[in-house]
Amino acid sequence: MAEALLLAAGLIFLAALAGLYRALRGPGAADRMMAAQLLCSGGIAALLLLAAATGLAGVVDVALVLALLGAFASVAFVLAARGLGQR
Amino acid sequence: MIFGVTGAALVALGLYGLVTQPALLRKILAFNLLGGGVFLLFGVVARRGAVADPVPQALVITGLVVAFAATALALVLVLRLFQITGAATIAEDKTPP
Amino acid sequence: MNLFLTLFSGAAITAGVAFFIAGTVALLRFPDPLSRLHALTKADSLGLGLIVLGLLPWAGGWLAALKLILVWLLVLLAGATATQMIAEHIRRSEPPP
Amino acid sequence: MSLVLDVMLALAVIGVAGWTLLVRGNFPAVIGFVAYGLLLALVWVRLGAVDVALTEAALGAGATGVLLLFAVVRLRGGKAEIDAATPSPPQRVAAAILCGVVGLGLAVAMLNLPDPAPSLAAEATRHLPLLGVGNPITGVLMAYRGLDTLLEAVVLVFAVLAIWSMAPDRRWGAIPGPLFPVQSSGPLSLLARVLPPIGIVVGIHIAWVGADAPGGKFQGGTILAAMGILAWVAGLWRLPPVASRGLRWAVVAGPLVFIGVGLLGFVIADGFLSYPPGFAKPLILLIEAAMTLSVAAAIVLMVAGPPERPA
Repeated sequence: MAEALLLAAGLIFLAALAGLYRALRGPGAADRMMAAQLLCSGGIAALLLLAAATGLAGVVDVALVLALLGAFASVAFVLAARGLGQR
Repeated sequence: MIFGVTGAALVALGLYGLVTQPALLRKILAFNLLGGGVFLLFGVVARRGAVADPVPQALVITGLVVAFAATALALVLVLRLFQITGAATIAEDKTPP
Repeated sequence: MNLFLTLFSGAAITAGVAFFIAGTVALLRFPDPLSRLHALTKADSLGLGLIVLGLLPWAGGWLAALKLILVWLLVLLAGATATQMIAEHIRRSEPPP
Repeated sequence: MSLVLDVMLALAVIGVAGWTLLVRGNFPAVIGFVAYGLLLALVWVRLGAVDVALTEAALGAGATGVLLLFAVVRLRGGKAEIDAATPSPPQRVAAAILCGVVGLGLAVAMLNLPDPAPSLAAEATRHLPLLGVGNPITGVLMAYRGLDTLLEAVVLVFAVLAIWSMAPDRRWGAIPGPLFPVQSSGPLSLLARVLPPIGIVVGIHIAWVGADAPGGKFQGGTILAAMGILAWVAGLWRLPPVASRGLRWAVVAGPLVFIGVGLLGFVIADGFLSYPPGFAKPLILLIEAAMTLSVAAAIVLMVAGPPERPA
């Protein structure tokens, strides 16, 4: 059971890495933002699977924090690309 | 033990970036990479006993927060330098002030 | 009952993983940023949803299951917002094809 | 299978770190650095240190990303001087060799550490029931090494003061950070209206649960700070001027309560920062609550930067 979950976590992580590799090389800033977002949601999925596989306390909280702040990082990227606020 | 070697590699990468990167912002980024590597070494050492040793982990948590404070201060100093001299790097000062 | 649950969650997680991989393939193959963005967000939100669905029976208690669903809903909210903002950014920075 | 996962994770962390160093342009480098923080949080979960993973995730995604992005936006330009200061290839090769040797030495040291791993885990967990705290890391942070945590709380206050001291004299007491236009509609204003309430509940939950499970004041404070920054960036919350009493009290509340309870130790227990046997947990929770507030305020002020705009 745990092995299967770890396998699933590994596959998702591999998918997120492949996306990360391609998108980080991508020319536009938008590609890189997508990479960060994909890595964030892939990381959350892998964490949830790890939580179920290892039963460590608090791992779901880490996923919760990532879910909460992942959006925040992407928003910050877009704002930065647009030039933040006026002086 | 993989993460022990990872920590060492991160320290090497961070040090390289710190030494060769001309732009100050990139130096600060490299310094944080270095910090991450050192904390990773703490984590690996903490993990070696039968049960995880809480003392190094507590030190790493404190370290992470202080590293953030140091990064914030360093960035403000770089911004001030940029506002005054218009340069985001510490080149040898060829022109007298 | 237990066998059915195992089969159910196995199928759900496998489907979830498949969607993640589909999302990544979309990111690699699609020509223009907007279509990539569209496919990417759809795939990983749905992928995560299926994985959460698959993990619900093993979450241990109703509260833990609710927390998993909360994580998924947050990712949906976050994904939607970030995607729209990135799309805005793409629209503004590049002329429409 | 877990070995394969660890190797992939390790290679990913080193790859992203290398990419962050070598990529042209500050903006992609910062995105790479945030990805690096995310991967480190995963590594910490694999190492079983969930408290540290929480801190890394909260700080990396929440506060450090925004801080660096502010700097990147304001540091545009200055290209000419950077090229002049770029070291020549032979220097770079020499630096690479030096760093390689340092890394190798560390790796060798890590591979043959002393065999009976010296560990304080036993002592730490033995005294936990006396404190009424379940999480050994909170026990270490608040009781065994309470002085460290107190000094660190003071360091945060000093960092905020140092950042404020960078302001020009005529701007002293003004409002820190740039002005963000109010986002009347659109995705950002939706997020800034929906996320903070959830974030505040999650932040307080994580600060509260820290007594018995992974969590604590630093992680909770960082999440609250991130929500504050989100509301500020979306123009929904105006930062108070630096001179405002409330703001200053919020920043120093944590250390003051910590010192107060420490001094109380002389009276009701046997020394500075020691807790009376039966009464430790309420005191610890009191300190944690005040510290969560101060950490959140300090992080928001550090991200906002020195005072810039007149009140």
